[in-house]
Amino acid sequence: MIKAPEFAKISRIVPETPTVKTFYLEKELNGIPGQFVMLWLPGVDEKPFSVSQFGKQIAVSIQKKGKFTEKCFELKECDSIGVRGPFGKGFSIAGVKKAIVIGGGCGTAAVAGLPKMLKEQNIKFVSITGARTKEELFSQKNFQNFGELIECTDDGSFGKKGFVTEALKEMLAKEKFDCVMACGPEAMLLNVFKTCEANSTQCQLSLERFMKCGLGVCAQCVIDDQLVCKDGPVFNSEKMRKLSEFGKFARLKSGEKVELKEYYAWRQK
Amino acid sequence: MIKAPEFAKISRIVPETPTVKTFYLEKELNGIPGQFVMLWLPGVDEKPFSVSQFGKQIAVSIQKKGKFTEKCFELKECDSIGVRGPFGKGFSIAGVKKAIVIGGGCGTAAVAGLPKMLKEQNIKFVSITGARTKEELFSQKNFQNFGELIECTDDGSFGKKGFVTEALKEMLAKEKFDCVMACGPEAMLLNVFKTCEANSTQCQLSLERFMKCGLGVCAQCVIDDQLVCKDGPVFNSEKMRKLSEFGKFARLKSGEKVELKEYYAWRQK
Amino acid sequence: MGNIINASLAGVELKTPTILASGFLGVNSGILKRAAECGAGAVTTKSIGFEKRDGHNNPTVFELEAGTGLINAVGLPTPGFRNMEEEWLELKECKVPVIASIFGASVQEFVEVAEFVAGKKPAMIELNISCPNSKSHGQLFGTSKEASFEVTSAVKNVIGKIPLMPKLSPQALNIAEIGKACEEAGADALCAINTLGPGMVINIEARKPVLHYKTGGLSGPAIKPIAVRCVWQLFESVKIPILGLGGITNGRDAVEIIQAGASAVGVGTAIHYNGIEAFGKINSELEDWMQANGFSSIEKLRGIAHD
Amino acid sequence: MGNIINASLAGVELKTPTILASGFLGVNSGILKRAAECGAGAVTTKSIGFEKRDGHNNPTVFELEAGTGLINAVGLPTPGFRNMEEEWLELKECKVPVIASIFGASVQEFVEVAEFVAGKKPAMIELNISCPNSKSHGQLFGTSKEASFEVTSAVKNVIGKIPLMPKLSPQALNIAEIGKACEEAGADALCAINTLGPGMVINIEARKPVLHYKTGGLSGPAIKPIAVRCVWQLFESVKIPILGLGGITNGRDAVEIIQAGASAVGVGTAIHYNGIEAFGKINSELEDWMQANGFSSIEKLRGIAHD
Ligand SMILES: Cc1cc2nc3c(=O)[nH]c(=O)nc-3n(C[C@H](O)[C@H](O)[C@H](O)COP(=O)(O)OP(=O)(O)OC[C@H]3O[C@@H](n4cnc5c(N)ncnc54)[C@H](O)[C@@H]3O)c2cc1C
Ligand SMILES: Cc1cc2nc3c(=O)[nH]c(=O)nc-3n(C[C@H](O)[C@H](O)[C@H](O)COP(=O)(O)OP(=O)(O)OC[C@H]3O[C@@H](n4cnc5c(N)ncnc54)[C@H](O)[C@@H]3O)c2cc1C
Ligand SMILES: Cc1cc2nc3c(=O)[nH]c(=O)nc-3n(C[C@H](O)[C@H](O)[C@H](O)COP(=O)(O)O)c2cc1C
Ligand SMILES: Cc1cc2nc3c(=O)[nH]c(=O)nc-3n(C[C@H](O)[C@H](O)[C@H](O)COP(=O)(O)O)c2cc1C
Ligand code: FES
Ligand code: FES
Repeated sequence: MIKAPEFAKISRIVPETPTVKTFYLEKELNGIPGQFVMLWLPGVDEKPFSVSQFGKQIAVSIQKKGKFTEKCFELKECDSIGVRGPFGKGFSIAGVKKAIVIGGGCGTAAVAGLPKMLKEQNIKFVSITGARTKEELFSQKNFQNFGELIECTDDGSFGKKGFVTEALKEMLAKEKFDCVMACGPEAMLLNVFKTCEANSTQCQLSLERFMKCGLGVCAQCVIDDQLVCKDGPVFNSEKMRKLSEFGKFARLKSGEKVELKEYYAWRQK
Repeated sequence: MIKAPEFAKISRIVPETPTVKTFYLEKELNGIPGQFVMLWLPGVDEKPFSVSQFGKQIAVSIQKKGKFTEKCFELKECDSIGVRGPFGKGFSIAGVKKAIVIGGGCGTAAVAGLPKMLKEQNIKFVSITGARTKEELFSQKNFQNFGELIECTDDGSFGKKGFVTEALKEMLAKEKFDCVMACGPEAMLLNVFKTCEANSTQCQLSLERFMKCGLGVCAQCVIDDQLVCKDGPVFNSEKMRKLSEFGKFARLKSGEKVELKEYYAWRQK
Repeated sequence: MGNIINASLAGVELKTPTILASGFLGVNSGILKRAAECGAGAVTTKSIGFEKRDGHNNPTVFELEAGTGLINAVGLPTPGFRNMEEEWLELKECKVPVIASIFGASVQEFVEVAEFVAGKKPAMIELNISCPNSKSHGQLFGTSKEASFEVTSAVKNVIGKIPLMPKLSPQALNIAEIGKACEEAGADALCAINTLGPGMVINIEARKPVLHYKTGGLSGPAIKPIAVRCVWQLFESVKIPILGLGGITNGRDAVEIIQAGASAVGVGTAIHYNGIEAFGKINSELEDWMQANGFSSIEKLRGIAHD
Repeated sequence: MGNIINASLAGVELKTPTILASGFLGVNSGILKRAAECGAGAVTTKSIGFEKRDGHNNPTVFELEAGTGLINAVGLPTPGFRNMEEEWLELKECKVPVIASIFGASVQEFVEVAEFVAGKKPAMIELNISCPNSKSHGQLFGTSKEASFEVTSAVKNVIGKIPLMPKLSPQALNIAEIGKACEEAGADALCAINTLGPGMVINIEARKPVLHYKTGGLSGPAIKPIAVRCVWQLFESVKIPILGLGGITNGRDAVEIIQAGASAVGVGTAIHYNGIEAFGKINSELEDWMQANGFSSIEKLRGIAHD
């Protein structure tokens, strides 16, 4: 665990899609898929990113979408970036025997470490990743190296056409699974959650909220009475059922609660 | 190691001589004979005392001689007293095969833990304790239970008549010893040191100075360039030879360096 | 039937003496209620300000490597006092007293926020006149006798019967005098202390201060001795009750600050170390200690180190 | 032949930038020389006062359980400035610069002590205007701009060419202004910081403050963020060099406070943790870091976190 941000050298940068790059950082850290680190660019900001690979080096996949991530994209190999963490609760494999792993968009990064772990624990699983279009699919090897991968694109430019949730529905209709583990845009997660509930299947969903401390003290990331940074970011079905704000509300930097639409509009600025 | 003073219950008080009592404190502490603790009476003062027994309980023998120790003598069983420590370097048995243990006056307390340790390590030894008169000898069992004890009194009221150093000289003349381990009034220690030097025998002497921190930071207890509380209180022959102030000077509470006589006169007040 | 750890602060009855410190968790009613369920005797909202503020960029809070606590410069983010209707409504259901913490950049702002907030009938209003992380708010007031007096009496004037508790800064050169000034101005209780400093941590590889705001207040175990001293000095100078906080992490810490003179105990950084369960832990350790040492009430324990 | 960790403070050349802090070890010449042999670039005497003082009763210093450092109220014991002839004679043989720290209860006392001490030709005189452990000495001066100015200029007047270095208090509400006032009064360097607080620790079983003086200053790792902030603010407000201290325990700490603006680094509480060998440890870690990061001199490292 790194408490105060430490500087880590970027040993490798792998472009994944036009808007996603994977950064390998020279920092030994151990953790569980679903946990995240705070990445710091001095003078700019500090934001949470899921770790797709722990160990002697760590890997994070960053999607370029705003001021912070644009600055990240300017970094080159041998540059350094601040890291602290890992924080939060990752995915739990307790009692899981047969799972579906789902990654949507840059949420794919948060589940990219799962296939290896599941395989090592002899847990059966199928993976589904989705993106708007072919070029935006990424991290295939993290999934294919350890099991079956179904890829979906909104426009049908690769793999299955349509949202990941359609693939999910089909699979749940055919076979029984213990647990669905997913990360992606909240609209997608809401759909995954509803699908699982309708099929009486447990799920673990990795949520996202604007974060400040990452430590569970400031409650910037609060959803109902849960702290996404500490109680989550991964929540199971039992907890999800109690989250009245999920899929509906989030908080701006001021702490003000607004509808998700307004939250995203603010993030876009 | 207790950093900030903790309160310890006095489980037993054993009167040893008209001016010495042994206090057993309910505090588990491990250490080496020669190490000391700081005992604290709230609102009064805090002073160093050698530990004559470590373990589940610790034992300290206190001689009534001033304001602080008078207050100690008012304590009853079940009262409590503050303790921190143990501090300093104790006696070393490295390489010692045959030793003489000497305790003079209340300095007997500082060496009272040695016989047990020496016996356990299969090191041969003879003990000598001394006091002005018969009633002032104490702690006999700590010595007799583990080996031979020669007792001396200045007035001959018990055991050998004369200073412990005479007994020491006789023994060194007869037999060869590796190491003399001693604690007592500085005048006695000076004599022990000279005797050992004359007989080419190593010694380890436990010194005493007025102490404040007990931690090696304030240098109140300094002798030349050595801190009695941290480098000592036990010093070996090599170090003793370099101490120009030993047997001559000590420091008052203000830090002022004065002759031992003046130091004792001040302590008496 | 009373319990030995029942407490009371300026007439506000508390089931337990541990109160959630402002700035911790107090963003919404959901998490405040959870703190109450976990054993908090009362909960304090994140300080509420005049206008909507985002606070500083990240990093805003992190743990010091030395294990001495947290450093933070969150920078008083707030939706603005008018913008929290829903939270107020939901807070009515909270099972423990809710303390509303407020701040302002001027006496006028303090007064307007206080008047509005008083209308929501919180159990108490806490005046944050001691935040070290904003240029124009906070510490400026809390380190001056005159300014502390002025803002306290101005706010007291507009909040009716709701008890008022200024929160003091450990940076004050004479906290006893500041406390006295607040008491004279009509304060019903005092809260001590806010974060210490500010301090600064530089990442030597980045060659830059880590906090985006550069400096930030210290909290946690490192500041406990300062908090205990402040409560001690206040206890000797004022008659109104004191909410003591700063590094209180376990039952022994609570006993210590109560012996120094606190009537109740604030809990903040302990939540980082022990989660929201920090309240239950402190409460039960406190109760155990009191039982083992023959104290039948917090009131009897309070201030005894002065005797 | 220079070494990359050579340093200089107001014209005083230092083989290493680590300076023994006042109050640690500096009671006699023997132990000061030992500190020099262990790597201290300069050594500071225990603060020397006007009249013989015993200081407070024990406990005067102990380590905080939380591992955050020491708390002390030694209370400025001193043989009195006239009473130290022998030490002065022996200090002439010291192989590193000797800084004489002095204190007084009035400007007049400061001046008399300074004038006498200047006659002994120390490398530098440190003005302790920031001790929190005595009612009439220290902090009182160091938290007021006017008083700091007055005592600094009065002393400067009587000590001739010997560089003068006031030691500042972290309790000052605006240390940058105090530093500026000292600079204007003729100070050649500034020392920051003295111990923090005061604080208090109560033993809850004894039901009493542990320090005999009740309150005491905090030192060690817990206060490092405050020290770094103070040095940072002074660096932005004055041109004279700064001796930075407060919790410096390893090479990285030294780099941090130098990046904040210190020209040299004081070492105190680290001696408790690592013995007198603390100097050598900090020096070699500092040198290693500088080498690994391409810094060829302390001067180049100084203040770079401000860029
Ligand atoms: C636990 C956790 C893990 C995360 N892991 C990753 C990760 O592995 N990789 C990664 O790229 N990001 C991840 N994020 C998001 C990341 O922390 C940043 O919030 C994100 O990268 C935006 O940063 P920015 O400053 O560049 O953009 P901002 O300026 O904050 O946002 C601008 C753009 O981002 C979009 N956007 C931002 N947040 C969201 C959102 N919540 N939902 C939909 N759109 C959004 C906006 O619509 C807009 O297009 C994670 C967040 C959390 C809480
Ligand atoms: C490492 C160490 C271990 C110690 N262990 C013990 C111990 O086990 N038992 C014990 O009783 N004391 C021990 N002492 C001494 C003890 O710490 C006190 O200094 C002593 O008990 C006096 O305390 P007081 O306040 O009662 O007397 P004070 O008021 O300090 O002294 C008054 C009387 O003590 C005599 N006295 C004090 N110090 C000395 C001295 N150094 N030499 C000769 N006479 C002196 C004076 O002559 C006078 O009679 C030890 C000291 C040190 C440094
Ligand atoms: C992240 C953080 C945010 C804080 N925000 C506020 C605040 O908004 N208002 C306030 O009065 N105090 C605030 N404080 C100070 C705390 O309420 C408390 O006084 C301080 O942290 C000391 O207590 P502790 O050591 O238990 O944390 C904040 C402290 C932290 C660490
Ligand atoms: C036991 C002790 C005694 C001190 N005595 C003095 C003193 O006499 N004069 C002084 O200027 N500072 C004194 N100080 C303060 C130190 O010189 C230093 O400023 C402070 O401890 C912070 O540095 P550190 O964290 O490295 O110890 C003392 C500190 C301690 C702990
Ligand atoms: S980001 Fe602070 S509590 Fe989650
Ligand atoms: S008593 Fe302080 S150094 Fe020995």
